[in-house]
Amino acid sequence: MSRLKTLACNECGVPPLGAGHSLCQGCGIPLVVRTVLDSIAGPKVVVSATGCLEVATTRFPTTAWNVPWMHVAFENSAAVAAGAESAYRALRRRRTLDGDDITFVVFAGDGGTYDIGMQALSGALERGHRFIFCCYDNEAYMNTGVQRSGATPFGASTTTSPSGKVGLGKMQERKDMTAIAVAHHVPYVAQAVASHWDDLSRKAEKAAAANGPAFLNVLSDCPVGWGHEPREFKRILDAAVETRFWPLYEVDHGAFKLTYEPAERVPVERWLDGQKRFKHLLEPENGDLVRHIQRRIDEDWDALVARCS
Amino acid sequence: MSRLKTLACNECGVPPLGAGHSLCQGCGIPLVVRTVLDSIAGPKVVVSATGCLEVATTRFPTTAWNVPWMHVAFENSAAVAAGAESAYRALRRRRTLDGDDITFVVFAGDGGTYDIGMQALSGALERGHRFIFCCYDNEAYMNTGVQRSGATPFGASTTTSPSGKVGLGKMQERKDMTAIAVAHHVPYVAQAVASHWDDLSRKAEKAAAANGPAFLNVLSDCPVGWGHEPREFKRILDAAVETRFWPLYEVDHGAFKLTYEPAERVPVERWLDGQKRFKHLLEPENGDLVRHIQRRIDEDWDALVARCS
Amino acid sequence: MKPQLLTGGEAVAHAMRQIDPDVVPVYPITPQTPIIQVFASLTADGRDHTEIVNVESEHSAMSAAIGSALAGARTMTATSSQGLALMAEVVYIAAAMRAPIVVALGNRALSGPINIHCDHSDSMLIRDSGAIQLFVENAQEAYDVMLLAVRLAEQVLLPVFVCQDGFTITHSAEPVRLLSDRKVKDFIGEYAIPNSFLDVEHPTSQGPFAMPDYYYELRHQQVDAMSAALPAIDELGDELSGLTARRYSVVEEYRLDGAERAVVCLGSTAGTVKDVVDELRDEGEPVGLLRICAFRPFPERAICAALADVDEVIVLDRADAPGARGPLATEVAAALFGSDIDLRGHVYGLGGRELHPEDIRAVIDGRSDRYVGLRSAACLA
Amino acid sequence: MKPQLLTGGEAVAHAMRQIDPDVVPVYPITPQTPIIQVFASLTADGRDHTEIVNVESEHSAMSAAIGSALAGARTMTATSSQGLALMAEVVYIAAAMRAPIVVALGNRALSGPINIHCDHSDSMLIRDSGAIQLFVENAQEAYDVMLLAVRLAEQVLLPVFVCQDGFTITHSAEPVRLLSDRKVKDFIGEYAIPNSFLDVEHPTSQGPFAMPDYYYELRHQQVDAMSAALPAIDELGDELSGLTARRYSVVEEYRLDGAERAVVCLGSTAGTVKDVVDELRDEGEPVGLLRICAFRPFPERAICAALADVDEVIVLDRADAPGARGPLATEVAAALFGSDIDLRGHVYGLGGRELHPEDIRAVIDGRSDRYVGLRSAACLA
Amino acid sequence: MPDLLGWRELPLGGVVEPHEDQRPHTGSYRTGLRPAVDMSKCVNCLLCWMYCPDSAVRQEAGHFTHIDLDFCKGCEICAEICPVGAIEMVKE
Amino acid sequence: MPDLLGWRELPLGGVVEPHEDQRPHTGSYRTGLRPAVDMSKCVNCLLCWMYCPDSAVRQEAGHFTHIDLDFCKGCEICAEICPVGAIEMVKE
Amino acid sequence: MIEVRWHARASQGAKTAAQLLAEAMLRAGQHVQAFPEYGPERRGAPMRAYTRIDRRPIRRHDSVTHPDVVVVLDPSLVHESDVTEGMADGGLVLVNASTAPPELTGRNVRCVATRDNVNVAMAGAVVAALGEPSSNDVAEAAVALLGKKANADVLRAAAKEGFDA
Amino acid sequence: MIEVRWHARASQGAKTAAQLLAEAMLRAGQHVQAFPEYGPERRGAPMRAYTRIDRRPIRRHDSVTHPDVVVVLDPSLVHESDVTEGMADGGLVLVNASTAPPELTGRNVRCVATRDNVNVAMAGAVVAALGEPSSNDVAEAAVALLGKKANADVLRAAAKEGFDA
Ligand SMILES: Cc1ncc(C[n+]2csc(CCOP(=O)(O)OP(=O)(O)O)c2C)c(N)n1
Ligand SMILES: Cc1ncc(C[n+]2csc(CCOP(=O)(O)OP(=O)(O)O)c2C)c(N)n1
Ligand code: SF4
Ligand code: SF4
Ligand code: SF4
Ligand code: SF4
Ligand code: SF4
Ligand code: SF4
Ligand SMILES: [Mg+2]
Ligand SMILES: [Mg+2]
Repeated sequence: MSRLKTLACNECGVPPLGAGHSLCQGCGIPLVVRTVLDSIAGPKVVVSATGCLEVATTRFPTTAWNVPWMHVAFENSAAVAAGAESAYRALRRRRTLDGDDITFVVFAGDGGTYDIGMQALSGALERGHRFIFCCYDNEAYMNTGVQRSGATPFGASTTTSPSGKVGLGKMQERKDMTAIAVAHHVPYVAQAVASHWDDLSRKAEKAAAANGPAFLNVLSDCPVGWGHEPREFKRILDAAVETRFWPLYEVDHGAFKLTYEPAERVPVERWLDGQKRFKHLLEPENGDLVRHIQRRIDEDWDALVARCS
Repeated sequence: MSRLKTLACNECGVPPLGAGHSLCQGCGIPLVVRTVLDSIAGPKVVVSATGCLEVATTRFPTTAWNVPWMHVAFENSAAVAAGAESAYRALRRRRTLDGDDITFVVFAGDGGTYDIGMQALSGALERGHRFIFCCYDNEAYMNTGVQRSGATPFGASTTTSPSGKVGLGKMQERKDMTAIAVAHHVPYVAQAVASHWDDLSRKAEKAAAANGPAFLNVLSDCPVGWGHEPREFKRILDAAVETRFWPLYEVDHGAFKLTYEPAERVPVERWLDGQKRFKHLLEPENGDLVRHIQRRIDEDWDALVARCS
Repeated sequence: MKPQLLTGGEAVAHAMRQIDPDVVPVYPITPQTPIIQVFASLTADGRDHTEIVNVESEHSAMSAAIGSALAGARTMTATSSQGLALMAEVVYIAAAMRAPIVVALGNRALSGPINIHCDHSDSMLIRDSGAIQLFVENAQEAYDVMLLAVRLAEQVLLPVFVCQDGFTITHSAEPVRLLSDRKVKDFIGEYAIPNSFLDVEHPTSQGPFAMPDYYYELRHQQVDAMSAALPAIDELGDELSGLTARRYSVVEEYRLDGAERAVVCLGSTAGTVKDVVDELRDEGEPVGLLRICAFRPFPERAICAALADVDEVIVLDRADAPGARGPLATEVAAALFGSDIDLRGHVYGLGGRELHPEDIRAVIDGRSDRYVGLRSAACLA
Repeated sequence: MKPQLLTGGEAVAHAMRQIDPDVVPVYPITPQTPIIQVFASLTADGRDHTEIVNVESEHSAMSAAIGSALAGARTMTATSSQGLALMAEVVYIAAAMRAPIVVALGNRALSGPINIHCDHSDSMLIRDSGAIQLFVENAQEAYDVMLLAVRLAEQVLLPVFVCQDGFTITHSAEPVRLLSDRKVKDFIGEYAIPNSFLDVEHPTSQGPFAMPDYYYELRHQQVDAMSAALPAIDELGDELSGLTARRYSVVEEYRLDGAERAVVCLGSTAGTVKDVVDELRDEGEPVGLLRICAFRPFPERAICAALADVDEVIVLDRADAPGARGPLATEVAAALFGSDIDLRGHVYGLGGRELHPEDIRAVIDGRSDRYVGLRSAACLA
Repeated sequence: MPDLLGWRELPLGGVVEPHEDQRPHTGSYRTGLRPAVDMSKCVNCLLCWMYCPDSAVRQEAGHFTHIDLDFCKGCEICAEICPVGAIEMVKE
Repeated sequence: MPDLLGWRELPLGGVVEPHEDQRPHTGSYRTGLRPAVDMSKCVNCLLCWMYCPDSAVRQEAGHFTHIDLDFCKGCEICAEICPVGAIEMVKE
Repeated sequence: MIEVRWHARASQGAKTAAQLLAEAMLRAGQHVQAFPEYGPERRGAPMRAYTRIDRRPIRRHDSVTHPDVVVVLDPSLVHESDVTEGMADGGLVLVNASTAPPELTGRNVRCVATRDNVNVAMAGAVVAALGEPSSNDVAEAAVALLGKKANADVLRAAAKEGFDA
Repeated sequence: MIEVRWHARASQGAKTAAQLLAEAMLRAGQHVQAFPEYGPERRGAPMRAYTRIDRRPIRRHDSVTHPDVVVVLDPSLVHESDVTEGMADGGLVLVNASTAPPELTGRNVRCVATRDNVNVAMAGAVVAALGEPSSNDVAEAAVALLGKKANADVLRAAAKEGFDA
């Protein structure tokens, strides 16, 4: 448990994201934010994309942030951070700014990462800015009322991919953003989950140490959008990992590594079960869809394991 | 040579991109366009991004295109094609449109693909539209006067990454767009080169047959921007392949395959030589840079060969 | 049909279901979301066969809409605020390429700061784009004008934005009478455009490059189309009136007969102003209202005619332009230039700031600041 | 210094080299390219240490500029046309976040159709954004006003666009006198903003969410800043005059003394108009010119004062708004509302259409169409 | 209720500084249950501190101190996560 | 020089139909050299047809016919590519 | 015109309650308007909604500042803010509680203790307080509006419970 | 004011020639303006550039329609279009050719056959034709403008060649 003490110590009594925000009861996002930020020693500044995190933490004239924080728009958080980081480098070179090294961290939802924020992110990765882009991936546009995103998994019902008399939820596969980030050949990329905070913390540390862009893709639950009680969050997120729907791995300078290996192959129903968005999938007539999902998981897992060896 | 006759036959005397455009003497783009389109039997429609191809082929009130062609803007060619393809599916389903199956092809430069067009492309790939996105990659923004793009290779001098008393050309690595497309897990992705028309033609055929999005990344020379005589084009493009700077490969439903294997390891100088944009690299004092480039090529090649086996 | 309790957003979603467009490329944003969600759920329940394209940004939504509309498919989309700002570049091009796309706009203030409530800054951003903009007063009109917009867009070949105030209309439930599906189908007719991109037998190049020798002339086609749109709105309005018994025109004159003072405004505020006008008339004050329904094309002549006899015009702008006057007041002033009418412009309601009847009274009475409801000093919440 | 032969683009690049900004995030587009290319080559030759960020789109260029400017770095960028349209959403936010970014704009017509030549439609697109826009007449002024813009931006804390006509100024070589590097450094001074994002000791949250209770007031800060900008332009102009012996103000009055007719316009056209005014004056015609230098903030008072004694005002708009009047004519009309001046608005020069002295004569004489130089029927090339 | 400020009094550009005391008391979001800690059971693992979405669990120098009910929204996560069952949700 | 059309005469939205005869004759881009084909050597491989950036090499039913000098820009690519040396660049 | 203001916590169904009342009144031939107040607040945060009812078409589009009736779905809200703000002295306050909270002393308070389907029950209570339409009307409005998501009989029971309370 | 129009093929250096002439004139104390015409055309396509020269500051910003001097860098252009368009009858045409093309019969044509650094040489020829400034001035202007890219002596020689031709 000494890692937790270190985190507590990094926080020095002032949580980077403090109390008094209006995120929902039991929202998964703050855990991601605090784990990442608390794992980084030294000063850090945060850029947020529009989304639940931003809207709910900075209602003027209040703020829940105790570290420097900036929001400009939905699609440009990577560009804003790139600008700030460039300013930092320029001012450092010109010796007009001193103090400890600053870490730049972006938090964006899956919408602000996989979809509308993708291009700014890709450009920033190519240019090699030294910053951490952390996606809190709750698999839909939650802030605007649970619409489908590129991260929404196959079959999930959202308000724009609703299940209904003929609709069966989203009929496309999830965009594999972690793989896309890896294909950018940046120093550090990792996939993590809010419920394995220690794994996430280690990854955040490595990301902060990387000499260039780092990308963290963190699955984070949304009790409202997924349709479960807040207290279920750990059971459900852990199921994502155990069923291999969401493998925990990292790619450090191109080297793949599983950072957690589920003991046994758990059927995907364990993950689908207990989330309203998947309810229709578990109806007997939709067995084919579940089998399809399971097959994709198995294939992807095998491909990942192959790259990890 | 029978493939060439087939292509000639597909063209039926009317080249899809006809004579009378104002692309430069010896520009590599038309070869890419015609090889791809001539390899597709049946009707096809083309969407172009802003760039040399668009600007130089459709000066109002003339057009060099003999197939339906549309241009809307620089960054959205994939979205425009997605819209047209959706219209096609909708009208087919509603049975208000008949005739042979239409193939949708986008041509965009590297700027309109790797950089400003990346997000629209990524979204279209995720949604699974049935179309071919073909990037003619001439490694810079040529239309606006040879500025650096995400595709500009390390060390190349451009007007926004000029070599000079202190400048050494672009100091970032090239974005690996082919790998990024592969990470989207679409049915077909291939990397090709304008000078290997037969290889490109085979790939275009497969792309057209794919049941979903296909991405072709085709290296295409620009005598103006690269700084060489037009007649040198084949020597230079072939050198990109032989030096393994630009491996020819495809990824068919996830299966990697080298479609051409250079006989021996040719040093990268063979590729750099004869192009003004690389001239400064070949100065003795910049040997380190060339060695760096060679090392990256070797590493990437090994990684690619590993995935192909 | 009996009135149903529907929000403006829902009413528009029902209109879309009845119009049954071929393609709807769309990206979510508050307060447009109820439109697309209700429409998606109607689709998921199988009532409709529209191809919904859940694009990855509004820039792509409008781009895909152009590709689709010019490929021969009836195409609609919906957006608000930042979404419109992000697609603005392509809205101009849609107009230039003469793509008859109908857009449901839930008006919302532009960032920054980010805010989700109503003002008209988003509409104002595209006022030079060549797109038509029709503002509605309530949920019923949002429904009606969606139907009219389809005809109008396809007749004059320009994109048409149906602008409804975010939240105030999109999220307010009011009694709305829908037409029967059959009547809607008959009214809107079949989709047809002059050149389909998918016509492989007659290939066309669309969206060419224009040098100074032709740009001006090509761009002028839109000026011409806008001129044609003015009478078209009134004609189509009359035709629709035949089905609904409600009136549609480029402007609405409310109690302007004998009015000495007239308020001019857009959108839902007109409803509140009408209440105030009635009150003041009851009190003997000769006050009237001119609601501008078509903001683009701007109905200059109708405005001048309607206001010819008033002494004072009070323009309410739900948008401002830092460093200049409110956009609506500017245009009304230019329209009335040379008359001897007095004109006052007021800005109000930015970012969802409420405008109550008493505020309107103060404005009319001349007791209000140029910026209505703006706090310059602290006050108790 | 002796005059050098420089294009407007080169002149601005030299100004940038002398200003030596900390960060320049930028994306290429014709006709802005000479600015960034010359600047990049100066950097590559080691004359400058600016961090050039070659972003992947203009949306990111402006976004990165905000991040940089608010992080305490002097930040500039440059764009044109589609580039400005794509970053428009973020320009509003830059103004709201009070980021003092200086932007060199090479004015170019907006698509569609796509065209690379000059008109002012791009500037007009952001006229409500809260950004300052200063139009220049020639390469020399482009250089001078870049220096002024830095001071202005950092004084009133708004983005400042220095607008030069694409090609006509960006690519025309003219004699330009540069100031010495030292004088420039002294004139512009050090960069300072009230709250740096990188001040980890005093953390701030920048860009919060505003509900209807605060949006209006926050947005109003920009109105206030714009008011402050008007006198600031004149003051800084005077200070710069001290170094250059050239004049800068929010408007330029040219031979308005005793003028019965006055042309009003923006940008490089003013030079051609001056020649015509001189000719007409020589012929005994009392004609003058009012060049609007600051389009935002719009110098209403200066305009009214300058035109108080003329009988007729002729506004030349190098942009149009299909379905409405030209934007500049609209604003001038609103400014002069209530006067008994006659006012005519003409549109000209869209997409690079030339405007020759004889065209201007025809306009002044009343022999020209509302759309100057527009071909309504075929004619020989 | 705090005063609403006029535009002249607002920070430039809407920049906000953190003031813990001005933050909304989100404890009111709780819908009937609140966490109660049995300090005698607590082993100071800090898991509740880490997991609390509302930063309502307070620690000092690595030691659990208390739950700030002004901000706790009653999500039950701490109770669920506590390895020794030291936290129980009780009726308000 | 063709007439310049007025706005009323222009196709709606600037849509253009392909008219080979209205295309600019880019043969004038040549700077002194033009390709000359020795038909006796030509083996009809069509490589020149494929590679010509200006679609200036004409074929019929898979047989090389001629080079259209109205459009050939003289880039020398065909001469370079011809496997049997049938194409030579000659002074104009 | 009668103006009703609803106080609740986000996701307690105040928006639906406001619409339900409007729906019932619409069925009874009245003109209506119903709308919530929106913010960035999430599940559990205090929020408001409004219903307007009139014999004539409702044209105004501003929020309700002087309600005739205030309905409080969650009594704890009474401690946090003045739910009677802007209400005339004689205005009616309906609270979902068994006893009137002390903050409301001096007000015309009616307590309606309900547990399930609070919003439906409270809408029923408002209808009862306004004296029209019938308990049946509000029950059927509830089924029309919510029938897809909840059991019709349960809804009818809730409406009746509130009406009769 | 003297207005010069340059006809050339894209990448033949007409833009530079126009600037070079302006630079030489600027050095001689004149006011100048030099600008090319831009299009989507590429290497090899016909294009134009302009130089204006005046004793007074040049303020107009329109293109040159009535040139006093026309310079043709590539004689083949004469077949494609009327290079004398808009020029008054007495205007001077300088052609880079050894004999005047038949299209220009009846015009005041001066032939200046140059091969290398055509643009520099033709600028020299224009200066000579205008009678000012000196051959030296244009040579130094060429070095100032192009010295980075080309050998100074070669440039001087080209300027002189044109001037003397
Ligand atoms: C250009 C633009 N389009 C749309 C929106 C509306 N919008 C704001 S947040 C959001 C969804 C955010 O989703 P995500 O990034 O996954 O974050 P989450 O809400 O899940 O936290 C949307 C669609 C916007 N603000 N700007
Ligand atoms: C939004 C926007 N930004 C910039 C431009 C200017 N622009 C047009 S084409 C182009 C470069 C195109 O580069 P690429 O895609 O590589 O094609 P190429 O020119 O090489 O054919 C640029 C920067 C534009 N048209 N639109
Ligand atoms: S909607 Fe979901 S992601 Fe957003 S604050 Fe609520 S729980 Fe968190
Ligand atoms: S600049 Fe390069 S890519 Fe563009 S037309 Fe010329 S040769 Fe082709
Ligand atoms: S119940 Fe939830 S909000 Fe309250 S202390 Fe526990 S974890 Fe935090
Ligand atoms: S989780 Fe339980 S044991 Fe651990 S610190 Fe919290 S109360 Fe103590
Ligand atoms: S020289 Fe070039 S343009 Fe001419 S025919 Fe040969 S390949 Fe084609
Ligand atoms: S490349 Fe040579 S051999 Fe082949 S078709 Fe052409 S001319 Fe004949
Ligand atoms: Mg999300
Ligand atoms: Mg390119």
